Amino acid sequence: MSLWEYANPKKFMQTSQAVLPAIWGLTALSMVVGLVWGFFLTPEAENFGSTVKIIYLHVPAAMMAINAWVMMLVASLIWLVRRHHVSALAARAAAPVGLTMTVIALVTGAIWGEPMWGTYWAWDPRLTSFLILFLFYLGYIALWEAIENPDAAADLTSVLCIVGSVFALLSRYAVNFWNQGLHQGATLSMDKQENIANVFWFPLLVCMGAFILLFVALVLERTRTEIRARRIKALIARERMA
Amino acid sequence: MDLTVQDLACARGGLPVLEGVGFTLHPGRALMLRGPNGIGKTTLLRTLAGLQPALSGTISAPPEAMAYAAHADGLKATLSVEENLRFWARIFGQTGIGQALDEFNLADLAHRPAQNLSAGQKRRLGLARLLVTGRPIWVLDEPTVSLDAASVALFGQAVARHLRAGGAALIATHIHLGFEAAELDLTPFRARPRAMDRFDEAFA
Amino acid sequence: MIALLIRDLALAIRAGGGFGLGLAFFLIVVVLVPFGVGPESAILSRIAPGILWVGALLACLLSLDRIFALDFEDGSLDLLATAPIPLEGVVAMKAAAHWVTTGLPLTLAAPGLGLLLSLDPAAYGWLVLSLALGTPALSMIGTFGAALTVGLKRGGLLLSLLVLPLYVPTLIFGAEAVVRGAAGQANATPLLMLAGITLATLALLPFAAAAAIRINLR
Amino acid sequence: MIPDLGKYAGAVLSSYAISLALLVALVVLSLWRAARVRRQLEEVEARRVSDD
Repeated sequence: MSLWEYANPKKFMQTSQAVLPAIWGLTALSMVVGLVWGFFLTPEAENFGSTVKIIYLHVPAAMMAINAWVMMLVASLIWLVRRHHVSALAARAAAPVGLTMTVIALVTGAIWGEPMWGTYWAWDPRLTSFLILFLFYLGYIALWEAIENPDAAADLTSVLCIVGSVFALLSRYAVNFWNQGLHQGATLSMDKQENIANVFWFPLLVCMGAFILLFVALVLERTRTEIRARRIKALIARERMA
Repeated sequence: MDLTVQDLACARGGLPVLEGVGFTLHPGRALMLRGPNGIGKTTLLRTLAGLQPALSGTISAPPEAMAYAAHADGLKATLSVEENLRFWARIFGQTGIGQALDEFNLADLAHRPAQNLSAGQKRRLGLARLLVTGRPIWVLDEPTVSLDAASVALFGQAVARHLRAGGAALIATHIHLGFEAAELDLTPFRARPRAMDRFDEAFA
Repeated sequence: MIALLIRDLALAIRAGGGFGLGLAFFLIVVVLVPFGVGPESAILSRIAPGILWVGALLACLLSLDRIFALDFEDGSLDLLATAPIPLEGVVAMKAAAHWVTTGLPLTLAAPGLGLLLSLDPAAYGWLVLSLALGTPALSMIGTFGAALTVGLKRGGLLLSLLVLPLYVPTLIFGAEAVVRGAAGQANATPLLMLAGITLATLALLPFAAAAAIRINLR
Repeated sequence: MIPDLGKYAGAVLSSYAISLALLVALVVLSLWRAARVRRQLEEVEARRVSDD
């Protein structure tokens, strides 16, 4: 059996129905464990005081904001190349989740920035990049909403997603060039785990896992909704024709 | 130079509207498409013109043989008759527009801006535009909308002249244009609703 | 294809609005800024490069929705899509016509408006150079956005939302080139990036825009 | 119960409050729309069966 069979709407509905309860359960469990661990059971950090606790929301949300866009890019490419409807609808389903993650990353970043840098907003490269990502999400969602023909909407948003990805990378470079910024370097990102003490790192790992699970659960749930909405549309059109 | 269509199915807005359409159009002939509103005449013509993909079936025609026209003429109000024609001639790789001007009785109006033409004159200009494409098969969608009886007659004569010259025409229209033409009623080709017991079939 | 460019330019000239609209808007933005930030020439001189670039960008944005809308309404776009010239070429010519009617006049008018904002004398050359390098990218990106929204009834606002984030890199490098040039710093990097963006968009976006138009005409 | 957050209590608590509110809103909206669309689909399917 090939992996592509899961791109068949019926197969997708069956499989997702079977696994969703487990994923929702794991999401709730890991979210509670991660956030309780992070909020109640970790010490204050030397330079940050208690604000270090914001990391358990800020970093996973920022990570998922970017990963959601990457997932949409992959799904768009699959739709354009292999014309699997589930793929296009999954990209549509992921966009509002990515948008919410972007907003959380921006808001927690701003709240954290006030005590650390003395300002809620600075045109720091990372913050600016997330603001631009926010605009990309808005445009992508608005384009989906504006087009009536579902296949045309899937095609056009896919093209926008691909072109937008290139420009998002370019913006990242441009923004870096434009302002070197105050933001923590990679100390707060996953690839440099040696820079962060284990006492903070382990709950952070749990939180990142929880956010990934939450993303998967939401995208599966929302994709199911999109597939159902598509079927309603087709059935109603059929009624009208008969 | 035949246009042959076999077992064609086409969709509008992602939903199949016509299926099993088949006909052959020979040079010198015209085919009138009939059928109630919403049956899919426009969809069929746009599919034939290559503006949208067919769901299934084959369309065989010589390459770049079809000139498509909906009731919008693609004319620019601020350009003169001659400029409009010359533009489309150049886009379609043709050179002369003199013949088109003469045949459609537009020579006297050549320097008048298109916005100052009457409805009938505009239609003649639209047809002259079909002529300067140099393409033999005219694909016309409701070409007589907003024309009075005299203009319709003039239009019919123009198409008849094109047919005598070895061209062909596929026309979606409700009225008689005053020349012999085969008719194709699309009603029997309405796409039958398919069983939709599985989620797959929600997607055309 | 040249015929298409010539036609679009002729239409822009005869319709009147083509050249004038963008320029007038640019002038309005630049005239309004001093009323907003105050008349001190030191402040104006510091923000002039950014204001001029933002003004040029907004003036470009203003006329984007007309790139394909008129041709879509009167059926020309259907005919162009069935014509023997490639749709990618049509898109490139549309972008070229947009640049000649907006980007080019904006570039030429920018030094005059720079006077109003007490632009640093050393910056004039860089301003014209950066606009000349950058505005073709603005036109091409905008043409892509117009192609995405061509069939939509209220595409204007959506078009601005789609195009705005795509304009960010061009704006950053353009304004940065002028600022650094005026301050006597090395500005080869932003200028090269600006030229690179323009070349890359001209090479690649016509394909994306033509694909979008084909989808929209279906 | 709540750990001593010191002078940054406001920042930490508001971060958690806003983030959790956004996440809960997203989940609730998604599930609510899922339920609504499922109900609509059931209605349409039921209508279809009675037609046939």
